[in-house]
Amino acid sequence: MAHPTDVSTTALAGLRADLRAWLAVNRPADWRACATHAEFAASQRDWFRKLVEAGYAIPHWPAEWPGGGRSLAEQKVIYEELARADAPRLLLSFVSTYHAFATLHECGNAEQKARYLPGILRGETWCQGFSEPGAGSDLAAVRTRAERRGDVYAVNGQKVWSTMAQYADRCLLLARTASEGAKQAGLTYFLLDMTAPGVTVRPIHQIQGDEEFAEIFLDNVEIPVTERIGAEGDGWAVAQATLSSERGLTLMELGYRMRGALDRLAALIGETGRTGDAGVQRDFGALTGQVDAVCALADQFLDRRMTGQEQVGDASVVKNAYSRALRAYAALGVRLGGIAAQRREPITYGDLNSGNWMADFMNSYAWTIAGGSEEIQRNIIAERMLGMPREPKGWTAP
Amino acid sequence: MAHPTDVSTTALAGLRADLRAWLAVNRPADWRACATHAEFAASQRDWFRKLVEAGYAIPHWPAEWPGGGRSLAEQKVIYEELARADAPRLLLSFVSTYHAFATLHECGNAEQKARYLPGILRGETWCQGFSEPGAGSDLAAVRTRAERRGDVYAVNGQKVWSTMAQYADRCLLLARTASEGAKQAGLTYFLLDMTAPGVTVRPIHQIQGDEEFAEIFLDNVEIPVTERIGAEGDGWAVAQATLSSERGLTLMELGYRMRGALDRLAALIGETGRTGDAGVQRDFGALTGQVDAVCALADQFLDRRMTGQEQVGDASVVKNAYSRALRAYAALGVRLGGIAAQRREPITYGDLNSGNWMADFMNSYAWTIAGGSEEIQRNIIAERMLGMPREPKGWTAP
Amino acid sequence: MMISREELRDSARKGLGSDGLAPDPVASWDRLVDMGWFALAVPEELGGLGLGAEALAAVHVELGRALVPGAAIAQMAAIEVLCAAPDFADRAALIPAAVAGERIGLSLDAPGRPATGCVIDADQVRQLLLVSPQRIALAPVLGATMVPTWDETRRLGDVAIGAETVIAAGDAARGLYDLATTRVLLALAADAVGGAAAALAMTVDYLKTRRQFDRPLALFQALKHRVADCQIALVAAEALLWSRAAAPLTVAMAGALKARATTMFRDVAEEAVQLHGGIGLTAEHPCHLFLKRAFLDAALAGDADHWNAVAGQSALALVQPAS
Amino acid sequence: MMISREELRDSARKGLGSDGLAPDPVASWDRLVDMGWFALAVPEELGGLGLGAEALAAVHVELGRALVPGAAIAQMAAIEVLCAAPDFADRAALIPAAVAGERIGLSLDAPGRPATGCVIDADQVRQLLLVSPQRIALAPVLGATMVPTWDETRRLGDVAIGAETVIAAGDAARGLYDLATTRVLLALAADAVGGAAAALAMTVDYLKTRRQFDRPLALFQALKHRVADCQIALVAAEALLWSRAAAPLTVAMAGALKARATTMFRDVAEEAVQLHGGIGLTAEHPCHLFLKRAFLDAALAGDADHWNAVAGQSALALVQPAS
Repeated sequence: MAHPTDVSTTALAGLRADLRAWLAVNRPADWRACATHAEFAASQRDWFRKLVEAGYAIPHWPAEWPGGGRSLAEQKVIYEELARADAPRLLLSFVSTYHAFATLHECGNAEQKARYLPGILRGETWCQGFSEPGAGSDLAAVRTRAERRGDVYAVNGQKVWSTMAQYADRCLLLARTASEGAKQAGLTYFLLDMTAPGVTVRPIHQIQGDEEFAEIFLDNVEIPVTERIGAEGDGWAVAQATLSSERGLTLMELGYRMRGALDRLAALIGETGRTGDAGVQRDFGALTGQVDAVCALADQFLDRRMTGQEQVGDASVVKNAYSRALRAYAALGVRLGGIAAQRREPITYGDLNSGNWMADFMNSYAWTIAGGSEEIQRNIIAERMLGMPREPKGWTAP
Repeated sequence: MAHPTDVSTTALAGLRADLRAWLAVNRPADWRACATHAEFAASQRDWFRKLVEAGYAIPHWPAEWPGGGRSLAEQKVIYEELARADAPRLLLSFVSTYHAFATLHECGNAEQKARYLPGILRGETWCQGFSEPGAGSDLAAVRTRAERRGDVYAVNGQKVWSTMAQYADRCLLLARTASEGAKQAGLTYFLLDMTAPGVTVRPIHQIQGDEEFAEIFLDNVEIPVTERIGAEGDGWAVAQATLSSERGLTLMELGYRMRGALDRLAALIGETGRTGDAGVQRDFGALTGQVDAVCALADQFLDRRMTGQEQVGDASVVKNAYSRALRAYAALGVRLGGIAAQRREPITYGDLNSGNWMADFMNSYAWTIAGGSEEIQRNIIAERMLGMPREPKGWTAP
Repeated sequence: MMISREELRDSARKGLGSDGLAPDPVASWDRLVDMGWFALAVPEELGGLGLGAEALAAVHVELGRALVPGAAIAQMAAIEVLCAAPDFADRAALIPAAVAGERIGLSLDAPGRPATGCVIDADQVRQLLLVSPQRIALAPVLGATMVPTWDETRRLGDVAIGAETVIAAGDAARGLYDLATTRVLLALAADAVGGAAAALAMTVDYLKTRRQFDRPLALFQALKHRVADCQIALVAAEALLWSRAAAPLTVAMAGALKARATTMFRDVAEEAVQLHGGIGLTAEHPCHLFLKRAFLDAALAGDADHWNAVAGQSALALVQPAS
Repeated sequence: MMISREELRDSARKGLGSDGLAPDPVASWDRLVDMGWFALAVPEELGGLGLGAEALAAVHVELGRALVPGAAIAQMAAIEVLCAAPDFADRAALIPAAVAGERIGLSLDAPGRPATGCVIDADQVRQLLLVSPQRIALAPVLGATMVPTWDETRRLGDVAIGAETVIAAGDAARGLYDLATTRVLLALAADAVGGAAAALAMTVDYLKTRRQFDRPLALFQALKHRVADCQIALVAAEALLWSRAAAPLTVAMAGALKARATTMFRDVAEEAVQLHGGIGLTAEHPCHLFLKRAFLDAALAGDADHWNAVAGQSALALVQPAS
C-alpha cells in the first residue's frame, strides 16, 4: 500500500523528533481514567481526530492522502513513539484505517472508494462482520445468508466478536450467497450501513468487565447491490485482503508497551517487599528476557517484511510469542499481588498492561483466543513452516 | 491370582514386623556399588534367591506355592517395606514372577505349567518379546513371522526393548502366524528358549550408560509346537493376560522410593548453600507435594483394586503422574547440581533416584516412553476416562 | 467416619443439585443450615454429628463443584474451634446459634492480610473469631465495608470490631490455631478439587458438542491431550486430599496440599477458558466463575508461594545435610 | 559487518557440512583454523578480519548446529581479550599463534566453579587466561586432570598452573572481563540456538518418516503442537540473539540472553528425545548428543538461575518503587 521508499536515517530521526515533540504536548494524559466504555470510545474519537490533523493517523495510506505515503520504516517509528509516549492505542479507528481502507483500496470500485475513504478521515468508524457463533476460527463456515432481491440483498444472520461494533457507522460484512460447492466459493463481501433497519448491536459483556466486542444481529437487512465488493462469490478472496492489511506493526507496538510496563511489575515487587526474594528475582529476570525476545521478534518480523523476506507462519510465531508473554506478565502480577489483587478495581479501557492484574490476565485471553486461536496458530506453524502434513479434510467423527 | 482374603490388621502388622526384622539382617547393603550391568544381574539373582527362601518373592502366586497366597494388602505391605528398607528393586525376576507366571497360570496348559513354574522359583529368568523396531506403541503391528513346519514353527524377526533379555533363559514371544484379516487376529504366543540356535541378543547401549534393555534377533529359530500358548491366532488375547499381570504395586513401591529419595535433594540444597533461597524452598516444597500426591494416588489405585473399583484409565493416570514427578525430581537435582552435575559419575544400576542427577534425568525417559508412552496414556485418559471420541481408523496421510 | 464420603457427596448433590451453579447466597446458606452441615464437626455430646476432616472435605468438594457462595468454610472452622475450647463459657449459646446459621466470621492470621480485612460476607457477620498462634479471641462486629471482588461467588469486606474477649492463649491458642488453619486449608483444597472437577467436566462436554472444521473439537488430539493433562492433575490432587483428610495433619502438610490443589484448580480453570474459546470470554457463560473462584481460592489463607516455601523449609529441616 | 551473517553461515555449512554431527575433534579444530575463524574478531591492523559480535554469533550457531567439539568459544574470547589489551607486550606473539590454532584456555570467573576447573580440552591447553572483574592474568598450564563429562562433544578438565603474569587490573580489568564474559555468553547462546535448530529439524524429519497406527507420527495433532511450541521458542530466542549481537551489550543482558537460549535448547532437546521414542534412548542415535550438549551449555559460565537473578536485580535496580 504505502510505497516502501528508501527513507534515510536522518529523515527517520527527524520524524521521530517531530513526533516526540508533538506527543509531549498533545498526548492525552487522562485516557486511562475513562469510567465507561462509551467514554473511552469518545476519547478515542478525539485522539484520532488529533492524529489526523497532525498527519500521523494514516501513514500507511498512499501519498495523495494527507499524512499518507510513509514507508514501513516510518510507520515503525510512529508506532514506536506512540508506545514510548504511552499514548492511547488506536482501537476504535483500527478497523477503519487498516481493514476498511485495505479492502476498499484493493478491491473496491472507484465509486466505493470515493464514497467511503474520505469519511474514514472525518472519523467514520467501521467494524468487521466476519466471525459467527457457529464459525469461530473456521471462517469458511459463515452461515449468514444474503439473498438477492432485485437491487438489494436481504441479509439474515448473526455476527459475533466484532470489535467496538456498537460504536461503528459501517461494517465489513461477509455473508453466504450460495450453499453449493466449496464453502469458500459461496461467500460474498458487503459494505453494511449500521443504521439500516434490521441491524441490532448488542455489546458482549466480557469477563473482565469490558465491552470491547459486540454481537450484530441481522434481520432482513437490505443492502443495495452497489454496496457489494467484488462479484458474488468473491467474498473469500476479498476477506484475505482485509485480513492481511495489518501485519506486524501492532505486535511491535504492543511488545514495546509491554516492555515499558515491566516497570509496574518492578514497582509491585518493591511494594510487596520481595526485592530480595531470589525466586522472584529469577522469575522477573526471566520475564524481562521473554518480553525482550518478543520485541526482538516483532522487530525482526517487520524488518523481514520491509526487505520482502516474510515467510508463511512468521506472523503466527510473533503472535503466539506475544500472547504468551502477555499472559506471563499478568500472571506474575496476579501472583505477586496476592489477596490484594483479588479486589476488583475499575478496569482501564484499551490497555493490556494496566497493572490491574486480574483484569490484565483475563484480557490476555483476547490474544490467545481471538483472531485465530493459539491452537490454530500452532497448526499453521507445524504445517506451513515445518511442513508437517495436514489432517485430511474428510476426517470426521466416527 | 492371589485370593483376596480378609487379612486382619494384626496379621498385616505381624507380616510387616517380620519382614522388617528380616530385612534388617538380609538387605544387601552394597547393591548400588555394582560396576557393570552383569555384576548387577548377578546381585539380582542372589537377592531373588534370598527372597524365595524367606517366602517374600512370590506373594501373588497361589497358596500352593511356598510364599504364595498373600492378599493384595499383604503384597502392599511387602513392597512398602522393601522400599522403606531401600532394598534392591526386583528387576531381573520381574518378568518371570509376574508376566511369565500370569501367562502360564492363566493361559498355559498343565504340561507347560509343570515344566516352567518351578523353574522360576529356582531362578530361571524370562524376558518379554513383544516390542519391535517398527511397532513401538502399536503392538498389533508386530511383524516377526512364525511359520508352521511340521512339529515346529520357524521364526524370523527382531524384537527390541526387552528388559534384561541378555540375562534371560526364556522369552515370552509374540509373533505373526497370519497376515490376512484384522492385525490382532494373526498373532500367536510362544515360549522361546533363549539358547535355541538362531537367537542372538544384543544389549542396547542407553544414553545414560546402562544396558537395561536388549534387542533379540531371530534367524530361523525353531520353536516346538508344544511351546505355543493357546491356539494359533490367540496371541493378542494371551498378551493381554501378560500385560495385566502387574498393576499398581510397582508404582506404589516406586512412589515410596522417590519420597525417601527426596532426602538426597535436600542434602544437595544444603551442600550447595541454597537452604535460604526462597525460590529453591518453594520449588522443593512444591516437589514434595507432587511426590506425596503420586504416593497418595498409587495407594488409592491399589485400594480401589482391592475393593474392585478400578476403572479404565486409572493405571494411565498413576503412571503419568509418577513419570512426571520422576522427571521433576531429577530436573531439580540437575539444576541445583550446576556444573558439578555435568561431570559423569559411574551410574547406579537399578535405581531411578540415585542422586546421579543427569543419569536419573535420562533414566526417567524410560518411564515416559517405554511401556506405553505418555502420549498413548493421554489418549487412553481422554478417550476411555473422559469419553472423547477416538480418531477413526481410516485416518491416513493424504 | 460413620457417614461415608459417598453418602455425604450424594446428599450434597441432592441438596444442591437443583440450585444450579453459583446459587442464590441467602437460599444456599439456609440450605446448608437445613442439611445440618454446620453441625458436622460438632461432637455428639454437644448435639452434633461428630464427624471429622474427611466429612468436612467431602462437603466442601461439593460446595466447590456447585460454586456455592458464602462463608461456609469460615463458619465451620469457627464452630470447630469453639467446640475445642471447653473453658470458654459463652460457647454454650454460641455453638447452637452458629449451627443454626448465625454468622461468625473467622480471621485467620495469614500472610499479607490485616486481621480485620478480607472477611467473607463481612456485612452479615455478627462476631469475628480472631485466630493467631498466640491468641484466640472473639469480638463483636461493629460495621463492615464491603470491597468489590473478582470472584463473584464470595463477597469480601473489611470489618470494624469492638472489645475482644480472649478465648485462649499460650499452648492452648497454638492448638486451636493449628486446628482452625488445617481445617481452613483442607476445606479450600476441597473447594478447589470440586471446582476443578466441575470446570473440567463442563469443558469436556463443550468439546464434545462444539464442532469446527466439520468435526467435534473433542476429536482434535492436541485438545484431548490437554484435557488429559488436566485430568491427571485433578485426580492426583484429589488423591492427596483424601489421603490428607484421613490422617493427622500438620499445618505445613495442609499448606502444601492447599497450594497443590488450588494451583491445579487455577491451571484447569485457565485451560477451561482457553478451550471454550470465545464463549469462555463472555460473562454470560459460567466458565469465568470457575476462573475467578480458582484465583481467590489460591490467594485466600496464604498463597502457593507461602505454603510451598513452608513445605520446603519443613522438609529441609528434617534432613541433615550430607557430610 | 562486512561479511554478512548469511555468508558466514553458508561458508560454515560448506566447511562443516561433510563432517557430519559431532565430528572428529582434531580435524575440526584444524578446520576452524583453516577457515580463519580465530582471526574473525582480530582487528585488521593485527592481521584479522575485524568482525564483531554478529559474526561471532553466526559462527557459533553453526558450530552448535553441527555439534562441533572443542573449545572454540574460549579460544575466540581469549584472542579478543588479548586484542583489547594493547599494553600486554607478549600478545604480539600470542595472538598469531592462537589464530594459528595454538590453544589458550579461558577461565571465566563464574558461580560454582574454581578458577582452574572445568577448562575445555584442558589437556591440550598450553596457557590459561584467568579472567575476573578485578584482574586479568595469563599462566602456563603445568598439567591437567581430565574429568569424564556427560556431554560427549566437550571434554572438561582441571588444570594446574604456574606463575601468573598480570595483564590488567582495576578499570582495565573490568573492561576486559566484561568483554570476555559478554562474548562467551553470546557464543553459548548462539551454540544453543544452532543446536536447538538441528535437534528440532531432526525431530520433525523423524516424525514425518516414522509411522504408527498406519499413519506418520507427523499427522498426530498433539505432536504437531509440541513441535510448533519448540519452533516458537527457538525463533524467539534466535531473534533475541541477533538483536543482542547487533548492539552494545551489558553483562546482565548477555546473561539473560544466555539463560533464555540455553533453557530453550534444553526444552527442545528434551522434547526431541521424548518425540523420538525408544530410538531416542539409545546411544546409537545422535539425539542424546543434543540433550547432553544442551545441559552443558546451560551449566557453563553461570546457569539460568544465576543470570535470571542478575537480570531481575538489574531490572529492579532501574525502577523506583511507586509511591
